[in-house]
Amino acid sequence: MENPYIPYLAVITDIRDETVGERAIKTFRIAFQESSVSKNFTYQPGQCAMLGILGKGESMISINSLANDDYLQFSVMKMGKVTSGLHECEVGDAATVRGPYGNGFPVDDWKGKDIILIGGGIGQAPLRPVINYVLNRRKQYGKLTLIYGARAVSDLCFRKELLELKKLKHLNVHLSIDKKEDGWKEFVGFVPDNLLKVHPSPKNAIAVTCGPPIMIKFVIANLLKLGFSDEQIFTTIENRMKCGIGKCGRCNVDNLYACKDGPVFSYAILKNLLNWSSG
Amino acid sequence: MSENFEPNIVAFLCNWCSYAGADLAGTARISYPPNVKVIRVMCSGRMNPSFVINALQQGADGVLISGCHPGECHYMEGNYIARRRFTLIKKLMEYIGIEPERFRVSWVSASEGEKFKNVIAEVTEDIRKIGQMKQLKREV
Amino acid sequence: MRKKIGVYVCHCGVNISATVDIEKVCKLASGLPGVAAAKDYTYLCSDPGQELIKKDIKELGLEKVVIAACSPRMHEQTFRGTCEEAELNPYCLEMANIREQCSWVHKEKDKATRKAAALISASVAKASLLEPLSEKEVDVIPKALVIGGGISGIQSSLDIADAGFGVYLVEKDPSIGGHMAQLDKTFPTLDCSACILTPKMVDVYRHPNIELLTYCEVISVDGFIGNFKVKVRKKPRYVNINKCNGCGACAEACLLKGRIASEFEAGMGKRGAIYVPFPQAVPLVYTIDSEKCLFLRKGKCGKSPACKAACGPEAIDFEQKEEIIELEIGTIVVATGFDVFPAKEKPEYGYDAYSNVITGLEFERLSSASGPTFGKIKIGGKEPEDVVFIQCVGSRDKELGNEYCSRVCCMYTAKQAHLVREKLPNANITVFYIDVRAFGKGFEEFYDRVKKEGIIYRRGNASEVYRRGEKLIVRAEDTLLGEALEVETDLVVLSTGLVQRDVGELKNALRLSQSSDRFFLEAHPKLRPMDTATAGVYLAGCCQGPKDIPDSVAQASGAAAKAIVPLATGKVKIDPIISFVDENICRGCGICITTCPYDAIELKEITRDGYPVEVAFVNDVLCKGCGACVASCLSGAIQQRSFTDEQILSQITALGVE
Amino acid sequence: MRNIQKIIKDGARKAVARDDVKYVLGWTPGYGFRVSPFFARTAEDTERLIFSPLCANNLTIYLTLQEKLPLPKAAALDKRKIALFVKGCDSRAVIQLIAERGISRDELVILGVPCGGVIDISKLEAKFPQAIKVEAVEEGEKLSLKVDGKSQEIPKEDILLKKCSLCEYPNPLIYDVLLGEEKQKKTKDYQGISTFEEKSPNEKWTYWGDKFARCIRCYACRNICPLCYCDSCILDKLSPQWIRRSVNLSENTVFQLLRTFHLTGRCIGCGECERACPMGIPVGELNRKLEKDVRELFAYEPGIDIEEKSLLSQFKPEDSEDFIL
Amino acid sequence: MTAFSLPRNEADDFLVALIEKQSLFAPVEKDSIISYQLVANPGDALWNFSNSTVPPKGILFPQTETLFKFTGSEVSGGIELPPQEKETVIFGIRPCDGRAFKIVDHIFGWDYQDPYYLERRARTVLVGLSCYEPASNCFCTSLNGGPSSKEGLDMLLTDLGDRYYLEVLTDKGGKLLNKNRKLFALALDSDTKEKNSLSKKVESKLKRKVMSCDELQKKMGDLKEHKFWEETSLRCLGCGICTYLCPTCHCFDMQDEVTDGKGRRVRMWDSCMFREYTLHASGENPRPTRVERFKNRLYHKYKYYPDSFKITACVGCGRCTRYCPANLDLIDILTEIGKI
Repeated sequence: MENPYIPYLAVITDIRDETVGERAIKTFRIAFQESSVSKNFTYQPGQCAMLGILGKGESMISINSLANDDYLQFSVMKMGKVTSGLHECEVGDAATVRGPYGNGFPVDDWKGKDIILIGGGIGQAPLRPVINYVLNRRKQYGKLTLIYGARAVSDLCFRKELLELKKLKHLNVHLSIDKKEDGWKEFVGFVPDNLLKVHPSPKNAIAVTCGPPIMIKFVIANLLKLGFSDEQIFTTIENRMKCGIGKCGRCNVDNLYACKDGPVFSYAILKNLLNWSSG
Repeated sequence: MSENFEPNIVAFLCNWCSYAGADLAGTARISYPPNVKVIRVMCSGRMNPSFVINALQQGADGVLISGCHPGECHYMEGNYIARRRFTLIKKLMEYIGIEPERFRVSWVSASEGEKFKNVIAEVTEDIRKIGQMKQLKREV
Repeated sequence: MRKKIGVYVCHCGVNISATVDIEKVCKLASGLPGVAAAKDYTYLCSDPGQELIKKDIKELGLEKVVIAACSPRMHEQTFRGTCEEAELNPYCLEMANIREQCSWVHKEKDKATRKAAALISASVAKASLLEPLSEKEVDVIPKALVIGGGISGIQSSLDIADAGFGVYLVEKDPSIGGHMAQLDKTFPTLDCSACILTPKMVDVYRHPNIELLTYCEVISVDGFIGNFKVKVRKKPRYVNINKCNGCGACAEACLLKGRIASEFEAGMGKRGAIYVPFPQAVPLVYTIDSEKCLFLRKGKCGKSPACKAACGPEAIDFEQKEEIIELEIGTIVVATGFDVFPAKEKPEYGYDAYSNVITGLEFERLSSASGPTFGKIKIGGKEPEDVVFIQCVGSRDKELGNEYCSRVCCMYTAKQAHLVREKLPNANITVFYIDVRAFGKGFEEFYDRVKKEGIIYRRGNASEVYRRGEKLIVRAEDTLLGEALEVETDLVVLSTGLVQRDVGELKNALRLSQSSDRFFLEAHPKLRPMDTATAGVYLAGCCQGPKDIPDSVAQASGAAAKAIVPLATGKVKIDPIISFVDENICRGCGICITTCPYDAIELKEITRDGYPVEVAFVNDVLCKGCGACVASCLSGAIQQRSFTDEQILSQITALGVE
Repeated sequence: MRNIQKIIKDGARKAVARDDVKYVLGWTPGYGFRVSPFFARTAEDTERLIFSPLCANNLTIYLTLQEKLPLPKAAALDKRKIALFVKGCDSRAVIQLIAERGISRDELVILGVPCGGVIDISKLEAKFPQAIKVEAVEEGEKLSLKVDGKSQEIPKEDILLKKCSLCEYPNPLIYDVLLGEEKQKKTKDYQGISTFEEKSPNEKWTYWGDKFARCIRCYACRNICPLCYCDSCILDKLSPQWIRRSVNLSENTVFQLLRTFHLTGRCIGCGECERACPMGIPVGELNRKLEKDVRELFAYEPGIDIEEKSLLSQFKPEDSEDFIL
Repeated sequence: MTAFSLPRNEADDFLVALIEKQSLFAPVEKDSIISYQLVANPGDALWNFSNSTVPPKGILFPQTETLFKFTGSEVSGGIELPPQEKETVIFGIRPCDGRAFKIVDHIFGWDYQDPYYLERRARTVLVGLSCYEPASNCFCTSLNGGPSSKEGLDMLLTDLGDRYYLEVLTDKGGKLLNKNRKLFALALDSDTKEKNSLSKKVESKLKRKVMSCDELQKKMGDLKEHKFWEETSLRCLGCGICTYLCPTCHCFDMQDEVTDGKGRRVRMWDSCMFREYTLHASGENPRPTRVERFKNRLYHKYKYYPDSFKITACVGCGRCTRYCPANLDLIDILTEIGKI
């Protein structure tokens, strides 16, 4: 019987600081020790993996590379024991990976539709592979809009990449920060407000939102205001997870396990569930 | 008990008296057993009795806490406050069957290098006699 | 794991390397988690040693430094400085004491090496959890408080005031001057005490920077260095000091004139209910002794109080009330002095029984030209033929709990014997002593001189004094000759020692500790003899331990200098190794508050999730970093910087691994 | 005596009628011998309240157990008081809580009930395994039981909880209203503990190691303790981690040591920890051991005086230190 | 399947035979606490008891279990799996607890297979013992169980006074029987009749009942936002008794432990009643109070689990009610739900 609790051994190959501060974010690239693992490790945008350090434990982290990228990438916010441990790591350090886990975004179902991605803070991490996935198949999708914000310029995740994306013609990028800063020419205010300002049309569109719980709450409310139906809205939920494979119990939202049945849920499903918090 | 048992003892010394007393023992080249390893705290009053339990759990065979003599605390009352805690945690540990030798307290002033040596020698010998900590030690 | 810790192992010449296998220790250290480099050097504290560390901090980007060398009590400050110079926070340093507590005390090399490695791994474990700390600065109120108006207090006040800072000098008696004012001549120079003291008293009175608060007592001290708030009780004198011109008409008129034992005269002379302690008193204003004054006690004094009638300037005011005044000051010099050992506690010497057994201080008044006998040595109107001095009364006495030497008695006895010889050339003078301690400048010479004046020094402690007929008999054993002897005498002078004065609540108000001799405890017996454990509070004179005048003056100037430093800098740095509270966890039970010996913690109300809750709040300036609160906290909400539970636990973990 | 149920209900009804009272915490009968804590909010609810020797639960735990959701910005604080019934031992928990500022006196309406001891219902359940409806009335030293219609009497001493047979405080020490007649207090003795203290370390550990090995770390002893009310217990923390979550003899023992030590000079001896333990570990014995030491060494008793400072934050210079080198 | 008979005086021989070849777990009583322990002497095993304090689930799903070991924080040393365990027999399982294994099988067997549980499950023969004296809080019949329910078990023994009636229920049970075939006689029809009537008699002793699983599942679906939950959960102390002593609760935590440089990843029982269970490192908690947690536990048992696995995650053993220190009576609560 295959043992799903045994992680793949891996090595950190690259570390980049995304944001600094008490809850800093770093992006890690990971390489498996065995090449056979790398070959078989395929995944969908929105899927996650248990990233870990032996001796500290594991944390469920959204994979923000694409399966055909030549790297496996995670962005980690420093929070608890494991994520702090990861932040203490340097290139060449050992890490472990289990996965890929979760359902991922149904990106293939969205073909032919406009995609509106609404992110906040580290919520950009799960959206990143969606952007790249769509960009790789640009013609198969309609308009692609990214609405993304953070508290301050220094809190914008993937800052460099975002600025690159802004240059692209077939992608609308709307950035925001919460409070005014010198030299900032984009929107100042909260993401849900920026969403209203951008005012995307719900017609033949899918809206995906990831970010802090309070932001999600208002983004969804505003999407509904804009005329999006429950089925057109997708988000991810972030519950505490331990096993990642639907056994340990804690990530349940009603009868669904965030690790197995999620983390991606359409609002149509989510709105009937008890006690979920998004991430 | 193996003949070669060398007890591992963790000592917490207050900065002002006992740590200085231990330093004095050093300056005076007073030799004592190497089994005791020191953690410096500013005052014996800082000693949370939980540290004693934790040390015994994490591999210490015995714990020594040493502070200033009563009335001579650098912080006036730290050792007095600590003394009550030590008395009670000791009673509690003994009640569940942890040997009294496992946890010792001494007052050693900055001028008592000789006393520091005697305390270390006594504590080490006592623990050597009773052997390894078993009750609380974590299994590997 | 990020490798940002540098470990430096010092050979200390051969002090460490002779017993600890440095190479092995370095190798082990380099394998510890987070260690970027483990290096050794002959003398780390030397310039090149420090340079090595500084270079690594910069080049390797070290974030923590572990020094395995001597005791942190020796060189922690040095290496903190090293870090600071390399722009690393000085609190990111941890020392492993592998000299005093390892190489110097262990002989077997392998065991010492293993222990050194364990100590280093504990230090590395802690270092990885250390956090940079910043020293907070607070403003200093540029004024000082000097408590006690004896020679020490006077000297401190003048020095501080001369430096340009305001001084409040608080004296409990009606006049400043203290014990020194009571003395006749001073040893070994034999100059008149009053002659050298009174000008200084006048200087104090006149000094524009000194506010003299006589007949006042400090009742509470709040706050912290730089910002003390002190409450002073002004006792009523029943005399308006602004009106009193010191003419003394009132004292002449007082019905009780000459009927009350004078404190200044050590009971050898008398005064009235309205009095000045002595003619040169500063301030020269009269005070009514409320416990004795008939009018104040009984509401009636003749038809009307005579003093009031006699007072030209109408200074007498029976309506005067006690006043509490509040002072705000930056630093405090404690110069509360001493008390003379109460001779009745040695009943075998018959002090209470015989009027011709007197104390050294009483002798001073007897001998003083301004004293009750105008300087004539007369007892019961007669000049004594035989005089015996008994030394070490109340000093060096384990039974009394006064193990210490009072330091002045030997010399004042010699001086007094000399004075007797001068005034009564034919008297037989015997001094019983244990050892004569003549350690000061010119002391031995003086002692030698006195011995040559026909004064008999007999080594041995007197055991008893009793009356036989007209004479007193002093029984003693001459320990040099090994024989018991009895000496007949007319006067016995007990060389009474000095004891700590009961200053009541002041001790607690100032958070002063006492050493086993009950004198106030200095911060360090050698290196910080003027400091106390309370920052901003300094000791001067005999409150710290018996001293003669030059020593008192020297310490007073030292204490003044100490007290001036914060006043002059205008800022004080607060040690950052203090407690702090995690407000999210604190449940506001207040056990830390009652535990704190410094009253440094109080409750404050915050809003948590919309609800008002009370949580502990540490006053950074009051906290002295003992950590007693941390150990008392049940929820782990309060922690001590650089000694957090987590940091100490990491050390335990490291030491647990054998 | 016979009126106690009426007295209780009357007292509760009066309390619940007050505008400034949120609810009355009392006891209500459940299935068989079970009695549950009950939150009575209306006069009608109070009809369900009882007091009998089956009412073992110390209701004070509920004063600090509430977990509050963040208060919405505009919302006003509910400043109403909580009324609760307390037995003698329970009242000491209230006093201790007030002394520790866990709750303030003016948040409470205390309904005191003198108590002649409560019953170890597991003993009754063993005797009457199929009982459905039970009434229990204290008749002096006997318990008059009506089990599914059949009456009988049982000597109380056979079935009292251990802590009750030596109860010094049958009557509440703090209350707004005292309901019922005061009871005779008993003398506490620590005979059992003294005897155990005489044993060798080996004998002691054989006894306790066996007990601790059984601990399943359900934390009921902690959670039911009216004086374990930290918002976040250090024993749950991961950094620093004082105990691991692994269930084994070492961690279990450390858990019990730390739990007990945190109650030093605070435990008021309500015995709820022991009653709650599903694994029959006599955890209360550890608390009693410290209670004994605290009394003997420091003449200190918690939960008597709301002004009392905590034991471990004070000292006397002459405190015993005969074990110190 | 076939039934057999085992004379009472040979019952111990059966246990002896089991001890010889396998690890035998049997109910053992100590300080009035009954739990399943590895036994070396047949005399240690209890035959007469109502039900154990601690259910036997921990034998297949230990409270603390090493998933694998590693050296320090370095992976170079590689990952080491715990050693294979011996064939195991659990003897004396009450039918309710036997059913619990069947329920737990679903969670450990859906999608990813949990090798630790499942391998142990495969290596373990579950020998049931019919219930003869249900406790006052037993309500297994409401949950499709009964004093002689066979689900989940490999064998079932029923006490018929002078003999035990043995039913072999699975191949695993059959194999175990065959190894010890000599001890058993074939049961007579009269034995079967006697057993059936005994079961009915025991069943009639069960006084407490709740609505059917289907009704519960439906009813709870309607009550998600009902204020009933808040009032009910107020009494809950948030301890782990009800979950730790529940034969079907299966939640766990995973932690890394490093001792003396040697590491292991461990899993240990966890309880959804604990606040920390769902608490994010960020401080966010989707089930912040006992109301949500208490509700979730009941929903998980009677609604979510049946929604997912078509079986209610409760066997009606009554332990949660019996051991709840706040006397939260689950059966009363379920009854109340029915009344809303």
